[in-house]
Amino acid sequence: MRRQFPLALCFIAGLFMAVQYFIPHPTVQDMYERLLIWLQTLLAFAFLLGTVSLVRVHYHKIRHRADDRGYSLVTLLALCLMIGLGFFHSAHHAQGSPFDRMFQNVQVPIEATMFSLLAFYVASAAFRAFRARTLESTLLLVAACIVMLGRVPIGDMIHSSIPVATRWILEVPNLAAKRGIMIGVGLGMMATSLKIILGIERAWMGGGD
Amino acid sequence: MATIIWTTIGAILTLSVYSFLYKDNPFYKFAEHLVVGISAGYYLVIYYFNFIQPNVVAPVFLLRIGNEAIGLGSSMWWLALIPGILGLLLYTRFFPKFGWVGRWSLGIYVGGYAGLGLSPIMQARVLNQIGANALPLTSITNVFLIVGLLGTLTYFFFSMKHKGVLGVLARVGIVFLMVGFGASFGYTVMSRVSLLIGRVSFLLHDWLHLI
Amino acid sequence: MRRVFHILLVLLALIAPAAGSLEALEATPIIEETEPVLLDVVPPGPPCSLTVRDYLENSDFGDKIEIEWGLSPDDGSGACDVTGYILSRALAEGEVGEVLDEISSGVTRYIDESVEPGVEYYYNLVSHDGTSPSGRVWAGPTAGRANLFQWSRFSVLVLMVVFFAMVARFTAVAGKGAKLFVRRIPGLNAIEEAVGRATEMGRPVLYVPGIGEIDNIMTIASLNILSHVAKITARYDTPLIVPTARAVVMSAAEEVVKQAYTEVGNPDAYNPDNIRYLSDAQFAFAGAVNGIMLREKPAANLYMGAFWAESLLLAETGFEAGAIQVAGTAMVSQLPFFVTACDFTLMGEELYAASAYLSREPKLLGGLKGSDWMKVVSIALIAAGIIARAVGLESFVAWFQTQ
Amino acid sequence: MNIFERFMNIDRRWIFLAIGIAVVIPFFFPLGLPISVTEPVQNLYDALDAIPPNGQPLLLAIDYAPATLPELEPMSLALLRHAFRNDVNVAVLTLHPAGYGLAERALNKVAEEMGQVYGEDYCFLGFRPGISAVILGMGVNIVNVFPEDAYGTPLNDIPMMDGIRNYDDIPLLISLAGWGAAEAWVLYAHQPYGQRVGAGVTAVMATDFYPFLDTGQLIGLLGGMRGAAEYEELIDHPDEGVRGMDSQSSVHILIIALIVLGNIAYFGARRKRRQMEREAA
Repeated sequence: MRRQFPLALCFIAGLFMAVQYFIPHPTVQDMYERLLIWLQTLLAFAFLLGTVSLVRVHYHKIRHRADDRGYSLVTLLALCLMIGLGFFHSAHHAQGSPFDRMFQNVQVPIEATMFSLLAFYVASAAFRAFRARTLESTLLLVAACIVMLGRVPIGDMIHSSIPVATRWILEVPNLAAKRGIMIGVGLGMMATSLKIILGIERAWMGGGD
Repeated sequence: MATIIWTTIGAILTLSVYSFLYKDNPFYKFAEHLVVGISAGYYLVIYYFNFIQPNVVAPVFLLRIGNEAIGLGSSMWWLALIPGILGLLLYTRFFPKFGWVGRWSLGIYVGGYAGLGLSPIMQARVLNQIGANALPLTSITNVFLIVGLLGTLTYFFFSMKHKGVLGVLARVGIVFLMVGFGASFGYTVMSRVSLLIGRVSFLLHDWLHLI
Repeated sequence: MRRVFHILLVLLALIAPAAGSLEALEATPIIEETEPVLLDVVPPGPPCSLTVRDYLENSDFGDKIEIEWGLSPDDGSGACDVTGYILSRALAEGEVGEVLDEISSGVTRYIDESVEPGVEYYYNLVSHDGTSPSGRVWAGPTAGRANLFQWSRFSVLVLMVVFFAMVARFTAVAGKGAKLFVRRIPGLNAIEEAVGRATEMGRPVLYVPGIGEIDNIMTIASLNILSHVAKITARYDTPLIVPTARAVVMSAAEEVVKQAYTEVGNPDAYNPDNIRYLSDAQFAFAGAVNGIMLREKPAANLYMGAFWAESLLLAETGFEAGAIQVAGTAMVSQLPFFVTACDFTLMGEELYAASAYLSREPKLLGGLKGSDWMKVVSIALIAAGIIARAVGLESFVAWFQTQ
Repeated sequence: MNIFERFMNIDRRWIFLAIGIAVVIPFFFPLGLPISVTEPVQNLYDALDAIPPNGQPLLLAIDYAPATLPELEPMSLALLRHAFRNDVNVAVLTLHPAGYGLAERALNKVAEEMGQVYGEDYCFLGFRPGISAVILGMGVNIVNVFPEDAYGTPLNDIPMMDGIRNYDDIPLLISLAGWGAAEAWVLYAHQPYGQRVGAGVTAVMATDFYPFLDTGQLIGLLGGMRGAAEYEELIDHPDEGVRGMDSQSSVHILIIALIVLGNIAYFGARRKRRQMEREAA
């Protein structure tokens, strides 16, 4: 029951989902429809599980008086605030409600800005770390510079051949290379899925008995 | 007025994150931890009202699936309960004694998703790509595409030593890969710069109304 | 006479829409009364045959019925005035039922995609010349039957079975202890050289296993490589620092390193303080690792596993600090940064290959070898496709490029 | 330490400052350089343009999260403007929970601007978790996945969704995403159901989608802010995307200059060092 049963369920669910693709019969397709809803539900519950874990981590930090417990408190209070606004405010998530305002004016700016930091880091790395030390990295950097120029309006102005070269890079060498990677990664994904279904790969079960 | 205040809050948080460029500081850390809590709360509420409520709670308590009402008399009403129960089983992991029960749900979940992906991946990522690359040898471009793909696949072939013809093909593969990565590099830089432009536009346009 | 008739027709065509718009303002029934005068009173010949059958060519859910008919003698020949056909469907014999569709002239086949599986339908068809319909031809009953196999996807099944058979076979063979050949990955030499140089310089080795979770296959591959690296550092007594971004990855890394030190016979050299959990937050983690690079000055930085945007920050600081850097990831979007800022990079599948090569684990080897030979099959299919296209066998490519 | 090494060791905060300046200046002194339209963008435009008005809806999946907002939101706005201008109905949904607020924000903005009526011209189905399960489920029947819209109205009571059962009734689907969602639509909507799929993705991902474009698995592609700018040009409604292009030009020039300078300094320093070593020997 502890190890074999979940493996069997995994095998049955996986096999059914794989095989139904080839069977248009309604009996199979009706079951398939139902199972799709189950999978969605499980994903939703698994997500909520993540929230519970988050609360546990920060609660422990506060209880054990970790150095940065003040920040953990910020996280937990923010979480409670959002849940409060979402569940107990009259118009819980319509546009313009406090719940939506918090999202649009707190979450959106912070997340959007975090990734824009990378523009600065790319620039500094461009100066200090991107080196054409080998034939490979030289090719890479030259192609990169052509594409960078070819995709901005000023590239068209400098020379009309730059956008043409950019297009060629994207549609020929880039296409061939990415197609190769796509096939390789696709095969890897399928092999992993197969091993999961067959119970060879069982990391998802975690440790213990 | 309310909008101005809210936009200012957004602007201050934006600047707090940028303060990280100077060095790590409490403002940045505050924003970082704040967003973890806010987003977790936001997602929780959205998950509940967009999915759990209409697709899980409503079918069980209001007894309908989609637009089809299913009364208690319907022979299938209990089926609507199963996904909810399986979902709740996942939470047994918080009780060490019954933690293993959660694996039943996990098994269906992991296996189901693994099975779903197989054929579409085979078709979309493998067969269609192979078919599209079986090109007539009538133009230089086609020859480039065929040789390029052949080289790339050879480079990622591990069952033989890269010697002789294989070695040459693998070298060709590397050249194609590097030009391809160059394109990714250029595009990634473009991406990051766009994000910065978006934030600057927010500060100058939406907040300060300078432009 | 004929010309006058044509002029009247054209006039009618011009007036009709105008009449429609007038009608919207105020009904003017005058035009309608004149209509019958213009009718072509001779109806066209009816379609000469009508057959219906369950749609079979592309295996279906049972919701399709295929209808075929012979052209009316006045369609394309004879009076040549057939403008189209009207197809209707009914549930009982002899009834006209609902109009399904109007089909233009010259067409002889229609697929009704709106039937309920298993329900019997009767079809009837008339041809018309724009004014009067022909006699009706009838057919039926027939029902849509669900198929048990979708033949259009046959090629997918075949190639999938071939692939899975190879994966399963290689896994089984490796499990029995047979030696499967995997070529040595050049990146592994680079890792050993880097560790060697750190030993010479008496400085530590930094190993970052990415910021992926423990269930990420890149993280798992990384832990296998970590075990190899730990064995070398244990032998030379070189400090090994492993910063992690996930608590679970940290405990896994502890296990791996401790075991490696024990296996080599130098368990005393294992320092648990060097396996560190820094932060779950991406940039905070990158910042903390950069701090280690600047303070503890490792001579070799190894980045193996799942990396996102932080790759750039790590590689830049490491380069700046003058360390030898070897990276390995299957995150394609991060590879360019590693390639340009590191001395050597394991690209994509090379990471998994290195992990399988070192660990010799059957399940890793099985997947790797299966994928390998499937690539050979792919190349063969491309070659076959090129040849098939050259000799005009387009259908061969279409066979496996299906929906 | 020779001159090259000293040059390379400047505090990187000076570089940060230079980037900041390069972004800000074009906002105040725009050049307004012309933006040429590339094929993948034109193809998406043509596909949307060919949808008959007031009939079967365009399905727009706003799957992005705040982190990629500046690249993808201009696409949403441009696509919605194009659809509404042509009287094409639009049904919006999202596979990312954060997409909920972002979809609403884009949709309400454009709908208000162009006087569209909820339920008749557009509707918002909301968010569903499960990616592949959601996409495949919609192939069978959209009502299975979305029994009601985001505001609790049963789908069958929404006039524009009348007679819309599954992908057979959707002439075009466009996914805007900064993560795997766009590929998931190709894999699970195009591959099994033949749905015509277009995508708008971040520039980071754009190059990886060229194999799908080549095979027609994707009928069109908008890559990053530049893709949005091209679309804005096509619909003759310049906005965020077009406005950002001058800054994009200046920063790209700066970064290329930094790469070239950095390499000159690096190789210069290396040659100098070797020279000195040789002299010492």
